[in-house]
Amino acid sequence: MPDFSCRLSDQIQLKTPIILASGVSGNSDSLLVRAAKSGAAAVTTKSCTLKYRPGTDNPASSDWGCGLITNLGMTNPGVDSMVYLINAYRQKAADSVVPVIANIYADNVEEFADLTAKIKLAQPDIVEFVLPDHDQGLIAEITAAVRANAGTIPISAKISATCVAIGKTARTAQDKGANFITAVNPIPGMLIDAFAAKPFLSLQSGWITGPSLKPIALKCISDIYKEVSIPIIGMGGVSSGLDMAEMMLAGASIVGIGSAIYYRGYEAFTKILEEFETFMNTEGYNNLAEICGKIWR
Amino acid sequence: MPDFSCRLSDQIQLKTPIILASGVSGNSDSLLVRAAKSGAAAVTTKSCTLKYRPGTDNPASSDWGCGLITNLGMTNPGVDSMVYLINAYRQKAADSVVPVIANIYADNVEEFADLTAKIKLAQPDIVEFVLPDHDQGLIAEITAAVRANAGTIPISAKISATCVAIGKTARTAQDKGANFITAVNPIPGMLIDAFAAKPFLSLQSGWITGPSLKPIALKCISDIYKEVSIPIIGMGGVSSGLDMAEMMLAGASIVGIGSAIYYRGYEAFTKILEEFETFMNTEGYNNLAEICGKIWR
Amino acid sequence: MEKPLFNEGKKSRVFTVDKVKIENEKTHSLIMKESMQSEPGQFILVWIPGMGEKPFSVAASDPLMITIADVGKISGQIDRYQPGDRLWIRGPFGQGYKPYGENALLVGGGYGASPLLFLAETLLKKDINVHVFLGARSSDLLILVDEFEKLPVTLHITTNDGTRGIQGFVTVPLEETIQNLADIQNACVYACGPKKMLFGIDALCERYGIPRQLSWEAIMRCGMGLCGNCKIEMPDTWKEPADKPGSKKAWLVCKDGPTSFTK
Amino acid sequence: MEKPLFNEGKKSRVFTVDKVKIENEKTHSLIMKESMQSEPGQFILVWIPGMGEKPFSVAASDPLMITIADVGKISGQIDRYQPGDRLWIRGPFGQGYKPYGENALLVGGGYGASPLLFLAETLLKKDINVHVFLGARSSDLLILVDEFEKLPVTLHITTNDGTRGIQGFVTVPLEETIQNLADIQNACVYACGPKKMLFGIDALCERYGIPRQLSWEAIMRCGMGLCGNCKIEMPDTWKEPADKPGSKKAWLVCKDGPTSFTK
Ligand SMILES: Cc1cc2nc3c(=O)[nH]c(=O)nc-3n(C[C@H](O)[C@H](O)[C@H](O)COP(=O)(O)OP(=O)(O)OC[C@H]3O[C@@H](n4cnc5c(N)ncnc54)[C@H](O)[C@@H]3O)c2cc1C
Ligand SMILES: Cc1cc2nc3c(=O)[nH]c(=O)nc-3n(C[C@H](O)[C@H](O)[C@H](O)COP(=O)(O)OP(=O)(O)OC[C@H]3O[C@@H](n4cnc5c(N)ncnc54)[C@H](O)[C@@H]3O)c2cc1C
Ligand SMILES: Cc1cc2nc3c(=O)[nH]c(=O)nc-3n(C[C@H](O)[C@H](O)[C@H](O)COP(=O)(O)O)c2cc1C
Ligand SMILES: Cc1cc2nc3c(=O)[nH]c(=O)nc-3n(C[C@H](O)[C@H](O)[C@H](O)COP(=O)(O)O)c2cc1C
Ligand code: FES
Ligand code: FES
Repeated sequence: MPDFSCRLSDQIQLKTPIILASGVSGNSDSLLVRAAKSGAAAVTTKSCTLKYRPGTDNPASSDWGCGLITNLGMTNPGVDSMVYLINAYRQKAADSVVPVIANIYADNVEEFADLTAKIKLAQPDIVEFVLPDHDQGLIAEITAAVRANAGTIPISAKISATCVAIGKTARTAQDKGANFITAVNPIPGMLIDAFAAKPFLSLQSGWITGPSLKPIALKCISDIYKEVSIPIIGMGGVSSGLDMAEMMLAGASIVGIGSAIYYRGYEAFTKILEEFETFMNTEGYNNLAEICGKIWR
Repeated sequence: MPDFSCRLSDQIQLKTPIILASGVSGNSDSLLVRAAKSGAAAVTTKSCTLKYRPGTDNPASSDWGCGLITNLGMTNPGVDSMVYLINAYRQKAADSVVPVIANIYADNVEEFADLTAKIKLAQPDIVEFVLPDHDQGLIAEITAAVRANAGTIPISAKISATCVAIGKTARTAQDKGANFITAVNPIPGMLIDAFAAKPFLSLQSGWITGPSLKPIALKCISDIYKEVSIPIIGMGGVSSGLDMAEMMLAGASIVGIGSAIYYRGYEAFTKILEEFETFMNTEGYNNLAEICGKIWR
Repeated sequence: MEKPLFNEGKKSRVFTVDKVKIENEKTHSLIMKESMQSEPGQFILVWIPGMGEKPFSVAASDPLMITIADVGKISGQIDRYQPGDRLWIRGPFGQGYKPYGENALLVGGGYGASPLLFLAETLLKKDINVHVFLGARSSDLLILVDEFEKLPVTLHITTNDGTRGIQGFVTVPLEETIQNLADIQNACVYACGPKKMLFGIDALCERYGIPRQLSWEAIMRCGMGLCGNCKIEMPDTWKEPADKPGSKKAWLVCKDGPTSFTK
Repeated sequence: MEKPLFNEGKKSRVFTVDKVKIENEKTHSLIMKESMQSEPGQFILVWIPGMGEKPFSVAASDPLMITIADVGKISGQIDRYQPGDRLWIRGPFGQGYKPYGENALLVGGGYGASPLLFLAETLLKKDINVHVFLGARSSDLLILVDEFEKLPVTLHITTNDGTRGIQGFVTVPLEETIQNLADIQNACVYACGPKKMLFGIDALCERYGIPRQLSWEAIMRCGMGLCGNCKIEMPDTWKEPADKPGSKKAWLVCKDGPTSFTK
């Protein structure tokens, strides 16, 4: 059996390379516990903002055939409650506890600084922050601010697939102190119902995740891998062990899943990992270092 | 039967609102004739550059399940041969001739100016030029240069789905004299074969077209429609009459198809139009103006 | 040679109302022109463009029927629908009831009875004995009584105010029937209604050790097992399946349910 | 409850060589461990990672077999493959031969014979009489002769240098056989080989008014009907179908073909 343990940093050791992406079940301590018990090697909370955000009316998501589209309107309880939620998760998970990645979202540098200081109270294992799409100056400032306020906690810059010059952005984040890159956040899209002559989602547009995002994510991860030396947390359309292998071959050190929970339930973690293990065995890989970024060697 | 004729401008009147997108069969006069005879209301040539480009090794494209991925390496005979090809198309098409849109591609303003002057010799009905992704200054300069050199020929700015602030870009193009917006050009992506541990395409990455592009394209066309007053030539994942309706509801005045020729053959033009006509009839639309942009009214 | 595109079956599609049937003052059923293959206990999402989307139980599948209590925005809008009107529906979603044993005890509270007619028909086809227990605050809030009367089932009706059937809670005739069962392990209670009622029925069933299938309600957002909004905590009596660790304290009505199984 | 993802069938997948069979000095067949459902005359795309991808005819489908003449980069690489080696294959693509009439005249030039064995077996199953005409420059370039000899077909062999069978072109015995046919409209010529040979055969068939199905070659890039690289102009004798206007002067081998039909 291949060696699946993954040392992301001195502080963080995961038992396997598959984790829960941000946003899916990430607003509930008991669902995070369920993800951990179902095989997630780490769990990520939903993006939290300074204040509570109520979210939108239905419909807020749909399976459109090639993937999913979602716009929940950034529902989240606000950073203070999120600190509470992370603590509750740790307590309820007890023996099953796995590292927690706290995801934060803001529009500007000050808010990011503030959020980091606040979320730090929960002592998450990683602080993940969502970068804007293309302003390199802002990207540098935000990363520096999160880095400064996170203290000894490692930070991961989450980058969207719509990001311009994604390799360069990741490089900027690395230069300003990011310990990891999380990629990708989904692409904007829209469903229209021709008979209703209306957009389907109540907020009109949403984000495209699942299978149709995979080739886009693989390209982004490749571009990032060529530019940075820090580990990449890869995600976007992974729903099988082969998808997972592809993402690691492109350069991801570990892989996150979100939409796969719709396609395969919480069992997705163990099923995907089993398939990945079969792949590693039949193809003769001994450990994760051998597969990570192999297509570029 | 609804009225399908479409006046794009004083000079250009199309018999129906479905045309051939750039790149598909666009390097061959006899294939353009075939498209015209198969029901394309206008045909677009493949992007041409100043000099001949030989293209890449195989594999250059694939059906990956949710759509297609292609990278033919911008194969084209160069602008001088393209002028010749357009003339040959007109001659061979004879009675079946439909307007021809000549697509040009360059890296910088000077080359775009040069290309426009050269392609003008073929007197195409529209000159379509491929804009860069996010430099608003460059976008303005390119559009102005193409406008200046195109003389009385209408010009259309083709915008990619990866374009940042796509509405603003379209607006800049309109302000600098674009008569139409063509949207969208596809999104970059990559297929990896896990067993081969290699990217599948010989150029590693390619462009994603077909069904999985549709929701992304609909969002882009919506964003553009809200910003401009000139007609939009919509494309990206249209392969049925309902897809066509959705794209027009979002704001497209006419619709282009590319990948649908793979999914449904050259018969795609008439089949999609028939389905669209059925939709228009059952939903009680009388003409194209009623459906264009309706979701925003 | 055309190629099949992809798996679009989960998208919302247009349904047209064929008939409207008044069940009581607040409740009516819409029978569509189209059908949708589904099992009793599964739900669908009904979208009213420009207004919103809500889950409803499948009350019949061929043609598709839904039974709706007018209590608010979406249900109030649907209440106005006439033959020829269109609704947008996606589904079916979730896990339905699984026919089990020789005797079936179906319990519905208020519009919670809506999936039970469909279930009764399915069970009868499998030669299972069916008892139906319908409860409501008052006679005018009972639904589907006429339909059940047409079927070869034993019907028990209760109202809190005694305006029809026995006065009291639906659990009274239910308990009696359970007590008279020859083989409790070969029977099953199928219930649908508000959370409080389900907890009550679950406790009763636990006392007698009778298998039960409960269909839960919750406020749904994504309907896809992703947002976590429909999460509930299952009763103590419920045994977490080995392949769903952590689900007892975080059970998703849209994905794990709406039907739970206890044996 | 897992959901089917999408239509991935057109992607390249791994095949493993089971047996290698030498056909002649320059040609050999690879028999895979896996099969691929396909019709004679369809083609597949074989990818050698890091090297390239080329089209080959399906020479048998269960298990999948390809017959390859070593003439260049990809074919030369495949030439070295041994049992256990892997290749990546997608397909099948294109339109195959359609069994027609009572008498079938199969004509193959060089490795062009590769799809004909599969075709002969398919026709024999439909009780069609099969004549096979194999031509090559010299005896050592002939392929599949042993296999055809095992089948109940009438075999005609020609070589330009007379080293085996009749000396001369394959068209000579073909023409003789056509002349002896009782009912020309109830027979069909199926040919596969270089463009020049196909033009020759088409002209011969036209003279006798016999239906024919020709399988064309071209340099392919996308294999999907999009790039236009495989476009050829069809012989004058070919009648453009009403539903494919413009296809006569711009016929796509990968999508309209590789097989053309003339009746
Ligand atoms: C799995 C599932 C199946 C369901 N099946 C059915 C069904 O078959 N038939 C049916 O009518 N409904 C059913 N519901 C409930 C339905 O989804 C809606 O919640 C209900 O129609 C109210 O929506 P609304 O927009 O009209 O009310 P809203 O405007 O959202 O609410 C208006 C008011 O009504 C109250 N209210 C909401 N729901 C109820 C309720 N169920 N009973 C009493 N008061 C309520 C709210 O608290 C609020 O005060 C089901 C729900 C779930 C989760
Ligand atoms: C529909 C279709 C079906 C085909 N089926 C088969 C098949 O069953 N078996 C098979 O062996 N090939 C078949 N081919 C041809 C095959 O696709 C390749 O073209 C051939 O194997 C040469 O590829 P290569 O990379 O080895 O040669 P390259 O390196 O591309 O070419 C090397 C040299 O060989 C020459 N050459 C290329 N092809 C041929 C040829 N066919 N005959 C003689 N010289 C040639 C080239 O002009 C060049 O000079 C088929 C082609 C098509 C379009
Ligand atoms: C329902 C849902 C909600 C999400 N919410 C967030 C979020 O709050 N913050 C964030 O950074 N990413 C969010 N994402 C994006 C995921 O973290 C992930 O980047 C994306 O879904 C791609 O992975 P997938 O294809 O496996 O779903 C969300 C995704 C989904 C499906
Ligand atoms: C094979 C192929 C080649 C293409 N080549 C070009 C090109 O040269 N220039 C260009 O502007 N767009 C090109 N495109 C993009 C199309 O014009 C169109 O924007 C895109 O395919 C989206 O439409 P579809 O989903 O209908 O294919 C190409 C698309 C395909 C599939
Ligand atoms: S409604 Fe979103 S998880 Fe159930
Ligand atoms: S190979 Fe591209 S059209 Fe045939």
